[in-house]
Amino acid sequence: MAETVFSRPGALAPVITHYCPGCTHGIIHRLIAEVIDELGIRERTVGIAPVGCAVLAYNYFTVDFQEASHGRAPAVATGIKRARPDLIVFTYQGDGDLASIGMAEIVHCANRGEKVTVVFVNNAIYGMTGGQMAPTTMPGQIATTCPLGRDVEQAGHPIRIAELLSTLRTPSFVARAAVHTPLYAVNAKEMLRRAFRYQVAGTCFSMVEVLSTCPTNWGVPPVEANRWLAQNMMPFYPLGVFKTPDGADRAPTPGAGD
Amino acid sequence: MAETVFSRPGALAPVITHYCPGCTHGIIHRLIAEVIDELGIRERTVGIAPVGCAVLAYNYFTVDFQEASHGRAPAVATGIKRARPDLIVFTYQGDGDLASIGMAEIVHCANRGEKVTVVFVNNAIYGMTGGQMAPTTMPGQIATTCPLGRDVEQAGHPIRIAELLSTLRTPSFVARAAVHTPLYAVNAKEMLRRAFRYQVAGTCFSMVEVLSTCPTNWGVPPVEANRWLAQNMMPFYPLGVFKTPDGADRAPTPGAGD
Amino acid sequence: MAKKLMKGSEAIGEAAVQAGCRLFFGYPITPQNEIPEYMSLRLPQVGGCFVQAESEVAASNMLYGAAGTGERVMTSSSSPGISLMSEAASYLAGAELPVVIVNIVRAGPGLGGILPSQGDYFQATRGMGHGDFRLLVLAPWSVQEAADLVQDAFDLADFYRNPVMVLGDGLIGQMMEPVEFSSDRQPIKELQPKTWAATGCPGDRPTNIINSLFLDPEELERHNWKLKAKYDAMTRDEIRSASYAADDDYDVLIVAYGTVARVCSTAIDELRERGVRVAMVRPITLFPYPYQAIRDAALRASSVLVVELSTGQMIEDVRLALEGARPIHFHSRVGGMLVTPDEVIEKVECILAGGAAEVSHG
Amino acid sequence: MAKKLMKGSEAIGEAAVQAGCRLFFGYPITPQNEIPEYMSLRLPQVGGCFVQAESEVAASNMLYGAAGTGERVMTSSSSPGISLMSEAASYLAGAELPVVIVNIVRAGPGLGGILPSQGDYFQATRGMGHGDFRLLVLAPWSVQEAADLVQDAFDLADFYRNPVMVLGDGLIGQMMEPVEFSSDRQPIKELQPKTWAATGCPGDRPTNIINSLFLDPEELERHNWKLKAKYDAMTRDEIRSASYAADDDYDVLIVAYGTVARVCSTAIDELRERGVRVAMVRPITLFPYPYQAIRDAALRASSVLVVELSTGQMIEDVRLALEGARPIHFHSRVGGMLVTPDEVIEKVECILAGGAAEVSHG
Amino acid sequence: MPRIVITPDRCKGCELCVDACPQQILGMGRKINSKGYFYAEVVEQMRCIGCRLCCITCPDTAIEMRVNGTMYHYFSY
Amino acid sequence: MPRIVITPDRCKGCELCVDACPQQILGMGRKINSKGYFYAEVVEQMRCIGCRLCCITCPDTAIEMRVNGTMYHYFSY
Amino acid sequence: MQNDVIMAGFGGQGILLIGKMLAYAGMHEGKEVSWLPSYGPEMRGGTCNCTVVISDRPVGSPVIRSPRAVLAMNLPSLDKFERDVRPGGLLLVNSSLINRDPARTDLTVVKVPANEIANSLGNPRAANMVALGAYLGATGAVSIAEVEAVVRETFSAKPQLVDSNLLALHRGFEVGAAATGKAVASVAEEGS
Amino acid sequence: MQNDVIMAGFGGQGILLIGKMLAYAGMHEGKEVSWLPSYGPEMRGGTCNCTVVISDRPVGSPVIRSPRAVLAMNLPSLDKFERDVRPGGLLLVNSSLINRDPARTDLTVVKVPANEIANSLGNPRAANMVALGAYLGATGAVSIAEVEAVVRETFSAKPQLVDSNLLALHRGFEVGAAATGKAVASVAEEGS
Ligand SMILES: Cc1ncc(C[n+]2csc(CCOP(=O)(O)OP(=O)(O)O)c2C)c(N)n1
Ligand SMILES: Cc1ncc(C[n+]2csc(CCOP(=O)(O)OP(=O)(O)O)c2C)c(N)n1
Ligand code: SF4
Ligand code: SF4
Ligand code: SF4
Ligand code: SF4
Ligand code: SF4
Ligand code: SF4
Ligand SMILES: [Mg+2]
Ligand SMILES: [Mg+2]
Repeated sequence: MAETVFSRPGALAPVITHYCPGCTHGIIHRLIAEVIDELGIRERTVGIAPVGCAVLAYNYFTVDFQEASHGRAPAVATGIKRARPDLIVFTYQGDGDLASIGMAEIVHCANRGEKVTVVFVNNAIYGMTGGQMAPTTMPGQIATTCPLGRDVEQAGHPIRIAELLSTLRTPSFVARAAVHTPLYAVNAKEMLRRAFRYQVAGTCFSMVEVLSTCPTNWGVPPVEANRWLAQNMMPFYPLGVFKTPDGADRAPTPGAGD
Repeated sequence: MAETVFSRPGALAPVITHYCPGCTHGIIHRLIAEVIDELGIRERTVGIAPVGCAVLAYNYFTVDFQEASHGRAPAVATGIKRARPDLIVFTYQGDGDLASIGMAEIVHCANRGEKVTVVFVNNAIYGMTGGQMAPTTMPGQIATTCPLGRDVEQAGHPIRIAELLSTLRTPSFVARAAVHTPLYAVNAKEMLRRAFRYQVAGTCFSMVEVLSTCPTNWGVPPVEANRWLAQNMMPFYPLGVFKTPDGADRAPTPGAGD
Repeated sequence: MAKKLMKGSEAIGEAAVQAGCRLFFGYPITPQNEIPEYMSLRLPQVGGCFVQAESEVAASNMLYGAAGTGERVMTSSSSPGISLMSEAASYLAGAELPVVIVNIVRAGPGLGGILPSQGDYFQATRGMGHGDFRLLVLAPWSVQEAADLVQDAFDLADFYRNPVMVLGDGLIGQMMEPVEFSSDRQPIKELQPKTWAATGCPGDRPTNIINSLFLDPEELERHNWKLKAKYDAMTRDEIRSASYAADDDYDVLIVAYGTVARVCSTAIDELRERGVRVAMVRPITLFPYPYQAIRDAALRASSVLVVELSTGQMIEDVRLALEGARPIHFHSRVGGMLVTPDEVIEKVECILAGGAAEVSHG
Repeated sequence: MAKKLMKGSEAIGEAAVQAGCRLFFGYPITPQNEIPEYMSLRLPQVGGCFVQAESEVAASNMLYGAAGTGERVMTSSSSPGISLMSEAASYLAGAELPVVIVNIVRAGPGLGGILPSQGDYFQATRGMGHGDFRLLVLAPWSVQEAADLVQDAFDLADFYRNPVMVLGDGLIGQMMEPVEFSSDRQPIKELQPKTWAATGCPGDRPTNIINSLFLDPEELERHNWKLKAKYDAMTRDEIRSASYAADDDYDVLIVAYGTVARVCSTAIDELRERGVRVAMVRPITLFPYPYQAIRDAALRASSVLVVELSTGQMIEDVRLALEGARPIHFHSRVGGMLVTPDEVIEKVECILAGGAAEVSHG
Repeated sequence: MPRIVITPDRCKGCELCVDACPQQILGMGRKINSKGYFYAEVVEQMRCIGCRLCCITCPDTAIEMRVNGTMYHYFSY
Repeated sequence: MPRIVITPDRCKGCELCVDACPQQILGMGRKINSKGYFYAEVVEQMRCIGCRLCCITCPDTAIEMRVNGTMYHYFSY
Repeated sequence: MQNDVIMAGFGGQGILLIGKMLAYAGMHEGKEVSWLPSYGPEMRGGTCNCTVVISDRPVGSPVIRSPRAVLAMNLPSLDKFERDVRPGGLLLVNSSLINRDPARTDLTVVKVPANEIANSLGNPRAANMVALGAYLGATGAVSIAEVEAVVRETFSAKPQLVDSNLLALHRGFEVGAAATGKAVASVAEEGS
Repeated sequence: MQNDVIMAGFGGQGILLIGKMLAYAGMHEGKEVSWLPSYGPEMRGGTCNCTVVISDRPVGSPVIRSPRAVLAMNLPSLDKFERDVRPGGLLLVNSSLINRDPARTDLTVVKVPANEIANSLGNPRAANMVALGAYLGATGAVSIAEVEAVVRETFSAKPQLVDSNLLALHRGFEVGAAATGKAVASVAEEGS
């Protein structure tokens, strides 16, 4: 008998997402769902959807969900986890959501050491609202609110969230991964697995920043978008583990890729 | 004829402040005023008062002022500087103001590279509201909202703002100083001087974090408060220049003093 | 339990604990710091959890998350902090989450001052956030009533799945009065288990989703009317007001709420002693507003006096109640100044002497 | 200048530029993204500056800072983002700063949806933030009027030193209509130099301080009454409304604002063609509200119909205007659903056939 | 023997799987699915090495893999 | 010769100057100023070395220093 | 007199553009006009539509629930809007992509093989212009001369496209003009 | 019957404490009570005050603009509140720290050398208790026995302080009782 060795994980709902063709949001969803399945925590997991393209994430997982207001998912997660420490709580947030409007919430959630898991999808753009500049938009990259390309003199350089959170003294797990090729996705899953495991063990706050694409608003076909990510984002956003709760930190590398 | 070699600087108003006896807010005010005098920029400087014990700072300087809402001084500064790049704009903010509610605003102001100067007064407590825990409160330190002492398991570790801002890629000047002895105050003034000079030259964003005391809410006499600062805060908040716009950065030292 | 002398802020905190509140999220702001301070000490004693949020924005969203698990949760703040909760208030109402929000109002606008005010009446009863929604608003006039209403607030919030606001001022927060907590308090509404809470999805049940997004406008329209139906139900079932000295006849009816009504009661006592016929209706729920009670009471008087600590907010509701049926006079102090009994007495005497009404195009 | 076909959002942006606005602070939110996007391209062309703020909280405080220098400044957002500006709105009013805030309202509460709504009426006219203050609120019904009102908004803001809100909806923002900008527009008010601005303190003049804090309650009380006097002046001098088909006699008076009034005008045309006598008053300023104009117009009718995209907000102001003088009927769609001319026609016919009024205890 | 199954109606035609397959045995078909997308197809099932890279890369879980017998994987996943 | 001038009404009696003076020539007086504070006084003006540490440390600019003739400072300030 | 039309089709078919052109031409002719795109969640779905109103009087409602005309460039659009056309109104159907007949019998139906005509003119992207022409031919909402001017202006940066677009416009116009009045015009054969 | 009093002094003088004790005792006696501290900007100024109301009926306004009694523990308090006392009311003055005579002549003035008495009892911090005692002696607002119980409870953790505080309370009581009724009591001499 044929055995199915790869198929939709149980924590992923059998629906078709609204994501654009080739948008890597879908891959990240599946990786999370697989990890939830593997850890056997589906029935006690609560996810938090952001305001962003993933706003409908609550339709795509077979776990209970809360829909947060824009940027505040870490605060919502804090509320849930403090109320019910037995639940496994994760947020799923875009770069506008987490790195712009939600900066205070993510920094403080991490700093309090809330035992939640944050999946941070960095696609260098505001996807849902139609392609405005994000804090993570690359220098020179065109967006609808920087029609001549991001001018670092006016808008500053992109923000590296993983590095930023790694400076906090409170123990945590902070990593950056990517999903633009399957092998990178394998690594991303490993990072997500570690992130959730730390939560299951009650150890610490965990965040995985995942570099992602937005073919639609970048204005390129999906395959090209993956290449653009590798060529433009990865040098500035180095992958790896930035911080672990046991202190075996990889020192943040400001200036790396500058 | 006797020459006056030390007296109130012109940028400081000849009024008596409402600060408690021995509160080092007063020293920091004077240092700023002296720097303004020395640089000859009084008539084109606009200060921004925070919500915090320094809320009345607008009464204490002879420069135009704006009173910001709690935590938003960096946004107000951005507005002023973008409207009138010829003005010299500085904010004066406490640790509740800047590091708690205003976290998003300070990070983004620094990251955009707004050419303003931020004076960040870290006294490890909410002074004005009567001694609640601040993000910078030391582990074990008693405050009215952590009556048994700050529990790092619940509230996390103190946040080191200078280190955090130093990870940003956008060029800036970031330093930490203290004023608990006159010689440290001399150094603090040098940091402030550099910070304002960078702005006058139009180079970059600048921030000086100044360790300060709150004898009233720490519950100790002023002289003892100074010693407490040296013994408890300085090991965790190392002094120095963390970042300069020309890249001669001192690497942030996460873990220093842990 | 025996009577205890308690600060209003502490009584509010204790009442919440007694009502089963185990989570408090807040951010310091004068004049209500004693509430979070009390909770930071008290909640751990009962196995609960206090979190000092990084801001009111964060506090109100923590509230959202915690309420979504079905636990009883509360936050408190004062005017500027409440403004920062506006977006969350709208989300809470949209997602139908039961929470209790305490606003110890201070004088505004802006940074204003920290002394008592009733300047947030419009915000509390109408405009706290975007979209069509309402908070149920309770306004105590004493520390005991604050404690009672806070407990009721949790029941009402749960019953209607709607945020409930307790609106006080610095006097309520700061003063001490005797308080008694009954040891066998029963919920004032029949409450259902919170099967809607997002606490992990066992087996095959459809997932529970805490949400205010409805991309389909027809669905959102239905949702809006569903919310409206709840507000109508509140209007039918939850209106509360009290009257003072209204058993006897009166010529002037005073309408005032909160601590201002206390001041008016003193004025009424003195006026009655002098033989002046005056009474008061005191709204306890500000939304739903006791329009009918006020109208009925007003029709027994020849004129109405609204007293509030604002330049004129609740007076609009009194106008809506009366629709011109009686002339309406107005007295107020603002900016942290307080109305005194003497002022009220003088105003009533001036009315009886034929002083012109502020509003009288009826 | 010649007529140009412009999107409402772009016309709003261009109108601001023509009115001398050189600074725009904003944060993306549907359905008004075209305003910041337009400004990000346009302002640098005229030596101005566009800043994409990290949030609406930050945007509104940047607005505060920039307004404090005396420059003309604007922000725009949509409902949830506007809620996040509540605290700043109160500060802006308290510090008497002239700014223009555009709210392209979407359906709420919470995240709601992105389609048109008028659910933020209460917030705009009453409760946007804590404390006693008011925004001057302008509600255009066409792209041309949006452009005109935005320009007027800057003059009114400067004249009164008060925030002015332009309240539109997704239709105003998204549709294209012909727009004409006059090449020699004059300010509609006589404006004084902004000697209060904080732009550096030369010589010995007292420092200029942009501030809303008044620790002395007597001072804060004076400040509150000073603000109130401004709102009274607006009420005296700035009320605007338009009437439609009111030259002829009518039995039913419709009250509606914004794009909903457009829909009603179509219904009125059709009804008039059928000989049904119906007219409309359209408030253009929502605060100050045209109570008198509505009352006068209503007294010529036998009943009044309020049409709005909310479960019932502006209707309160109509009730305040009428104080029971005429029965008030209500028609609304919410959640992003739109009122159609047919619905209005049907409702009017039902009224004339003797349908019961929603509000009629006059 | 690994077998790749693509569900046409889940496919959005992004071509990421085509790009990912080391054996280059996936391709875009010429038929349109119910959502209006040209969808991916397995061109040469026989040459499939069961690496699962196509499955892993598909953002829409349109690809499943079935195997007869035991299968060892190159990477833990 | 440096001369230290303390304005009693500006002094809040915090004692920071007393603590700071390397010559230990400042002390708290026994008189109360108009704000109700015991204020600092120069006890032995003669031994003052003009280091300005007291001036620098005073949070309330209650201390001025006057000098006859030229004065070199130990530190730039 | 008021003309109003909902134009609907796939995202890439240039529907919003021809709607704007129509509105521009109306404005140049001195008429009152409004153009309203659909926005909102459906935007992403790949279909889009816009409503154009051209009137002698100020435009009332810019939202038209029962338009005098609908131009359906693809099947989903026909499915969605057929029922909304005002009784006696006009239904323009892009017969190149729509292979079913409209169900309603109370309308003037004009079938235009827009893609085929455009292809035959060597400019496959001009199907939208054919459709616009057909609408003009069937309604006379604005004069074709004004629209021509707008076309010239629109493509002023790419002059090589002007002629084929004008041609497409005219071919559409002919189809529309010829078909109007007939209950179900069978110009499909003629046109291709 | 209502008694109300504003008690005012420096921050460290224990004013708020004796106010609370008074309120507690009133409550235990079955009366309605309220205690209201001043808060706000003046808090920092170093002075503080509280208002206590004790009544047979529910307390109306907890803010008393014209109190029946004022207890001034230092000069700024006398300066601030002297004018507010209700005509015919009671003014208690801590003559240890206040060296001027009250200006008003329509009041019952009781001078209590509270600090001196407390010092003489070997507990300088009990000046507030002396003052409270004097207030009780002068008004009988609540019975001294109830207050004694409250004192015992308050200092239950520090039993060594109970006696000296009770003594202070009684010495104050005697001064207050002795002085009442006289226009200006000159008990200063007697007391010390
Ligand atoms: C308070 C508030 N501000 C703005 C918005 C509009 N908004 C919705 S999503 C979004 C940003 C989405 O970008 P990102 O977080 O990067 O997610 P992505 O769509 O790229 O996945 C914004 C600004 C909102 N809904 N609420
Ligand atoms: C929105 C808002 N939240 C809270 C407050 C209350 N508040 C005033 S100052 C302050 C904190 C002061 O602490 P810090 O910034 O450290 O300054 P410090 O007084 O210690 O100098 C707070 C929470 C406020 N005014 N506004
Ligand atoms: S807009 Fe961008 S981020 Fe959003 S679903 Fe489409 S491709 Fe993905
Ligand atoms: S409370 Fe603390 S920070 Fe504030 S003035 Fe007093 S000592 Fe300084
Ligand atoms: S499993 Fe590997 S070889 Fe087989 S089709 Fe997929 S990518 Fe190609
Ligand atoms: S990766 Fe998935 S969605 Fe994309 S073409 Fe292949 S099967 Fe289709
Ligand atoms: S100048 Fe130096 S030596 Fe002189 S008094 Fe001051 S600290 Fe002492
Ligand atoms: S440092 Fe200044 S305020 Fe403090 S005691 Fe000395 S002179 Fe007085
Ligand atoms: Mg993004
Ligand atoms: Mg502080």
